[in-house]
Amino acid sequence: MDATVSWLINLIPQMTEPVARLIVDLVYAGALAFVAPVVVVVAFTYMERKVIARIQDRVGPNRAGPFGLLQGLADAVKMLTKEDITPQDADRIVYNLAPALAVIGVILVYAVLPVAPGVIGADLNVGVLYVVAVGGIGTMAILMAGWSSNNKYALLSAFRVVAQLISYEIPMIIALLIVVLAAGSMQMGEIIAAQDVPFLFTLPLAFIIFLMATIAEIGRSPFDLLEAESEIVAGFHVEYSGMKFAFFFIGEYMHLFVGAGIATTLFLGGWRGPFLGEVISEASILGVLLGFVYFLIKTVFIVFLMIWIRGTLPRFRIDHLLDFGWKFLVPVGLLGLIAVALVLKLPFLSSSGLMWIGLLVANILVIVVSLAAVSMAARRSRSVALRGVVGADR
Amino acid sequence: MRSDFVFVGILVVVATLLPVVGLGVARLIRPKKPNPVKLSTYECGVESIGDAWVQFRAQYYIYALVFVVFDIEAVFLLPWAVAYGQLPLYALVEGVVFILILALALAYAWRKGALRWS
Amino acid sequence: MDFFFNLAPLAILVPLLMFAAIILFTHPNNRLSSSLAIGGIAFSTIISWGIVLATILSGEHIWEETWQISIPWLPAGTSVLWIGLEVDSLTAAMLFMVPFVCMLIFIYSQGYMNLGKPNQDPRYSRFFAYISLFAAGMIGLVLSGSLLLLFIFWELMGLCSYLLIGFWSFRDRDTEDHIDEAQVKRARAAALKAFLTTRIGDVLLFSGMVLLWAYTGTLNFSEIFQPEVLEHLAEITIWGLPAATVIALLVFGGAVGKSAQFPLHVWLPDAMEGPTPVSALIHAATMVAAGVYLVARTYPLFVAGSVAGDGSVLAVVAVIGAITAFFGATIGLAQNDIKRVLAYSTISQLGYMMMALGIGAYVAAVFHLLTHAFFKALLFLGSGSVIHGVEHGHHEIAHHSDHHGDDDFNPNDMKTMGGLRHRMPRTFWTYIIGTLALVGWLPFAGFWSKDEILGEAFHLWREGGTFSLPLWVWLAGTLGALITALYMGRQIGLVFWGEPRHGAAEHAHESPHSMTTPLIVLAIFAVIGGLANLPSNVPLVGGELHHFIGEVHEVSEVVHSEALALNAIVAGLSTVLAVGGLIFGWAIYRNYRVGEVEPFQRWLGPVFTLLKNKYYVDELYRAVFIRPTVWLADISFRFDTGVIDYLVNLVGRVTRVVADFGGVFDAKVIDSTLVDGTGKVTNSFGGWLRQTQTGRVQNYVLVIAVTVLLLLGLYLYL
Amino acid sequence: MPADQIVRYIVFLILTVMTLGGALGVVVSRNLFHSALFLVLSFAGVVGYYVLLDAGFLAAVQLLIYIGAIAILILFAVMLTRGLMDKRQSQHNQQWLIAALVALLIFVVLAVVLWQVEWPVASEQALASPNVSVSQLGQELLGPYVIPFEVASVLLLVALIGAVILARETES
Amino acid sequence: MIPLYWWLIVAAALFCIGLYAVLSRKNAIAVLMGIELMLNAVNLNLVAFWRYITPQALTGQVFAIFVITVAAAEAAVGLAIFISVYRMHGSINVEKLDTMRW
Repeated sequence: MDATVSWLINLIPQMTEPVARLIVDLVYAGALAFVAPVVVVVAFTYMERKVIARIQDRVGPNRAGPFGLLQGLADAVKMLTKEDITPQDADRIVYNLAPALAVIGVILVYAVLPVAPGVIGADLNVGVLYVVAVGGIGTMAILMAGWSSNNKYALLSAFRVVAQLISYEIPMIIALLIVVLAAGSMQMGEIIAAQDVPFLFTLPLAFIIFLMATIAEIGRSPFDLLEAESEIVAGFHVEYSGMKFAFFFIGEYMHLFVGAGIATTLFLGGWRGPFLGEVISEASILGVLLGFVYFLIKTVFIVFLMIWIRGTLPRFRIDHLLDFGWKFLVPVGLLGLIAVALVLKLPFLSSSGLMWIGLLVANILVIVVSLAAVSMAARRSRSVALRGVVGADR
Repeated sequence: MRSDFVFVGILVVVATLLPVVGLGVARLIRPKKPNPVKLSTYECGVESIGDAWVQFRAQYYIYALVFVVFDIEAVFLLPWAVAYGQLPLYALVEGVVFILILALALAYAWRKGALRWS
Repeated sequence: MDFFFNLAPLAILVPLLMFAAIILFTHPNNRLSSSLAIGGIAFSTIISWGIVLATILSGEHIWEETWQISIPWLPAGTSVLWIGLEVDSLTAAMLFMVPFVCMLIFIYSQGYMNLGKPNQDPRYSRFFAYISLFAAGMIGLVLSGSLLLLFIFWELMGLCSYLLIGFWSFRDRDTEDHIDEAQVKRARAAALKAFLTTRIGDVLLFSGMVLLWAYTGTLNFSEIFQPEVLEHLAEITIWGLPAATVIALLVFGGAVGKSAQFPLHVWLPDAMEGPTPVSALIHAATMVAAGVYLVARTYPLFVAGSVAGDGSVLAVVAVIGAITAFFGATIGLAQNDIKRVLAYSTISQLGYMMMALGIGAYVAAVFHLLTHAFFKALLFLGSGSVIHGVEHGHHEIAHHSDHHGDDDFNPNDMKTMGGLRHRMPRTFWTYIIGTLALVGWLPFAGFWSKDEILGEAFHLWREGGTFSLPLWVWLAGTLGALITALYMGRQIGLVFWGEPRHGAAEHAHESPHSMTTPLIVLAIFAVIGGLANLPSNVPLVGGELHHFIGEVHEVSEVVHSEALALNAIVAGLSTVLAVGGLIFGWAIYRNYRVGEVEPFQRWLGPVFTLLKNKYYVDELYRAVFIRPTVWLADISFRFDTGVIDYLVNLVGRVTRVVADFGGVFDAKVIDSTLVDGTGKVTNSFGGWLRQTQTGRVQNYVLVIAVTVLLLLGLYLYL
Repeated sequence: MPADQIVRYIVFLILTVMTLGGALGVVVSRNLFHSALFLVLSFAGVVGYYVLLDAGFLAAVQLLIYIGAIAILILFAVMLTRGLMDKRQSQHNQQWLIAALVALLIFVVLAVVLWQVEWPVASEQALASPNVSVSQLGQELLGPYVIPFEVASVLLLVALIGAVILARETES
Repeated sequence: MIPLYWWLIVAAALFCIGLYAVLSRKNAIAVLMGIELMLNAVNLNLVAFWRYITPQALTGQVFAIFVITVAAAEAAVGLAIFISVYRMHGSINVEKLDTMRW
């Protein structure tokens, strides 16, 4: 960003620094708000359909364009030209506001996503907290959508979704706490800088919790109760159609990408990778591009992981889902938090290498202990809920 | 001094344009042929009875309640986590006590069946 | 040695934790709950005794430099409210007694609440949780190093006393048929009364704290008691009085409420509605002791206030104490409820302590506080044992004759007992020891402590002049001692001698060991307790307590921290009175038969009625405080409606107020017509008053907002 | 006035319209759900204020707690108790007029006072570099405020227990 | 910089609007919203004072965090009470909740 600003000033000497910065900001914001949604949605719907199709032994989209590549574009055109219906009993203002809020809330998260060295909208010193806090806007949008449709199913679904979102926000926060504890900062840049060894390898527990919580937050299978057609028709947006429906759809895919991006940043070292910073300077254009490529590779990998999970696991029942969040992820997360805090203060782990190993051992210990505890409980109790958690139905 | 939040402000403004533009474009090209059936509430084709006034269960509220408590926990624990490296050993004890008290809250809610979806 | 001092916070925290543990987790398991409570308090006792030992061993050192810790509780800008703990020898003296007596009471409660029996109390675990909290409150109060923390624990005890006095006011669906409706009502009323009455004192105490904070900027004892701070306080004046005087008076107000001194003593006898172990807790080890302890703790403030205000504050303390001592004892003479007699006895004994404090003999006061705690706990637990036994007897006959017709049977009524000395021998013997200690027979504990107070008064009178204050104090004390002996004689005569006056007494059994063992332990202390502070002319052991706590506070000419020699005149006189009174009371009451007119009633006539009705203080309060309040509210509400009608009523009411005043001392008039009249009048005006109480929060908040507005305006434009 | 200052003033005015407008909406709206949404708007305005005051952490906390949690809680409660109030009926009680008067008067008095007082504002230099470090905040919380910090957790525990007991449907 | 008293007056206005809601609304939940507005006004004051008077010390921010905590606890318990009252009385009209009347 800074480099672009100075380049701009060099280009047009009359330009003052604030103005140049404003222009750069505007361009980047425009890219996030207008270009990113189109690219993300088109690319990931295609990817998702193809991957799922492979898993289910099908071909997937293959009509529009070569290999069905233009399928996403065709969908977009369809959405744009669909009639937009507002039910007569709906609360019009709130009804129209909801999809807008849903998509704005997601776009705002992108502001703190470091996609390449030096390329980040705002490296806030409360970055991690910001990610969680802005997520609340989406929750609000869902409640508004559900309520304003004046439809029993929509409202019921909104309630369920919100219950799910808030239930998984807690494990997510705990996972983030573990990361912040290890990195000593909430700033995205500093968290990346702290990952000489990616946190995936030192804090696997946090990564697993974060990944599951993120999937649940996005509302994807196996946590896709909001779309459980057989139970609540189609979720809180049952009454929405056309472009307004599209916004919820866009929001979901934007969320998918940013969730994966945040996971990349927090656990996979973000844009860091081989050669970068050693052979190629992070400030050079090549360095930025390389960083962006590393970031994309890692993020797409995580998205792939999520699609994979969707393709293989069946959907949770709502009580299992909530139990899994509250009675498994939260206690385990808290345990992990305490364990990490303990390891960080152990005097004999003063060198960083030993510290990484200590953290890894502590994490694995917590995972093993909690899995053992759950399977023991499942064996002992006849509770269906707990069996669901460990898959001990066999 | 330029705040880091300036970009967030700009993004809010720009992002608001997206739905405005999107809906505006759609409004130009989409058809508009309303009829009463289309405008009625969709409930699997069954005529909907009454308002959407279903009596909801307090269970939802209790989940929200536990959530609020843990959210605030995060507000206290985040500064703790950030400052942890600079703090002496007792921060560990204080933090663990804090977490344990909240774990107690969770345990209570759990035992009282507040987290049971029945 | 610092080892035990550093453990001091645990002495508070462990019972507190037990409370939390019982309430949150273990309450379904009764045995575990009570074991936890007892374990907690036992742990506290061990630590406390460790602290006592450490204090004794550190000798002179502790007087110069007390052990303390303090932490900033609420930093608000530049001013910080500190809380902390402090241990000096006064604290240590209290710590010897408080947790130990509490522990014995806990053990006793296990039997009293019928653990594991079919008639076990339905809220057994909760009871133990509450008393744990109560004990934590008292231990915390004793250990507090600042007035702020002391106040926090003070209020905690206020809450606990409310919960415990009203312990039997609950309704339980499962046990509905066991619950006596009238009992529920009485318990509720008593709990409320205790809470509200002590609240008056608490408000005074709190005002005192606020003033103290305003003038000194600190509430830590060690800082307040610096000579320069006290001088500073003595120099400032509030409404013409030295600040030290005003603050000391306000603090004393708190002590009056908590220690049930006249005129705020009314709650204490009613507090007997709680289970008996609670009465023992409140009357012996904790609640009422807190008031006396508060005065002893903040004694330098009283001294400073007295020096600055010509001895006024301590004189007030002495006068209130003397009045209470005499007044409480006389009422005790005419009560029939076994526990009420003891309650009035407690009021009277607390009066002794206050009066000792008032004449400067604060070591004697603390000494009496300690010995009294042991023998009064013994007496209360003994009475509980008696009631328990009689109740069992009652159940037995109800079971045999298979009828429930005798529902108005009152197990507390002494007149239905009799002859219990053979049926409950352990209770009997320990009770007798307690009685002798209370009455002040040589060599029981009460003799030494009471005698020291009287000796001090006598000594001061000899120095101070013929009609000086100490004379009256001594007279009140000596007369009180006689009356104490009389009512205790009456009590043991009625309870343990004679023939059983009711089937229940006939079928009474000795209580289980968990109840009688604490009695025996307490009895030992009631016998030997005096050893702690024998007169100074006893070789080797004389005046120990004086050495120990005498120099906690800076010596001034008002305070007598030197031990006195035994004064033969005083000791002789009070011994004669005690022996004579007790034997006399016992002799005339032991063969009392049901239905007979009591001997005292025969001799005292209307005075007896007056005593029986507790000097009509409750009725007086109703007439003087409650009715005018109603009346004032009434004026403001009904100002524009029915003025004439109202005026007519007004005349009538004024007449009645006047008549009440006259009638208060004329038993017959009050008794027959006016008490009922008062009730009716109160009722009807209450009906009017309730119209201002809309019950709507928003109306109240509006009033608050308007008041804020007015105050703001007043503040800005005046 | 430099450009960024002008922007500050404009943003302040916009936020004021949001905050106070939202607050008025809460009071005036007949529909309780709309009231709650207006409340969210007002909270959002306060978030902006915090950003403008350089309290980034608090802004995020406000967003997280008030909009993300308390508002949700209120909306849930609104829906759980819905259908009680006849929307045609007045949503205000009989004392609304006097209440409005009192509120207005208090505001006027406060505003006059606040306007007249000479505030002991810090030096230019200090104003230019406020302390915004989260780490400092953490050290503060675990230093002088460590007892309130722990008490907060107890408060939350107690609140949770109380609220769960109250809100739980008693099993029949 | 925007003058300090602007902030304070805005906070006062927010407080008074909240106060009006508390005083005049019939629905208990609306009353609670009023209280939340008032608490927000208080927080705004705290933060404004921090920023303008003691920008180096963090006291104002710390207090704001505690106020938020208390506000959340209050909202949670308050709403739970309303739900419980609603279940028992079928109404959360503040005017009808006067069983505490003498």
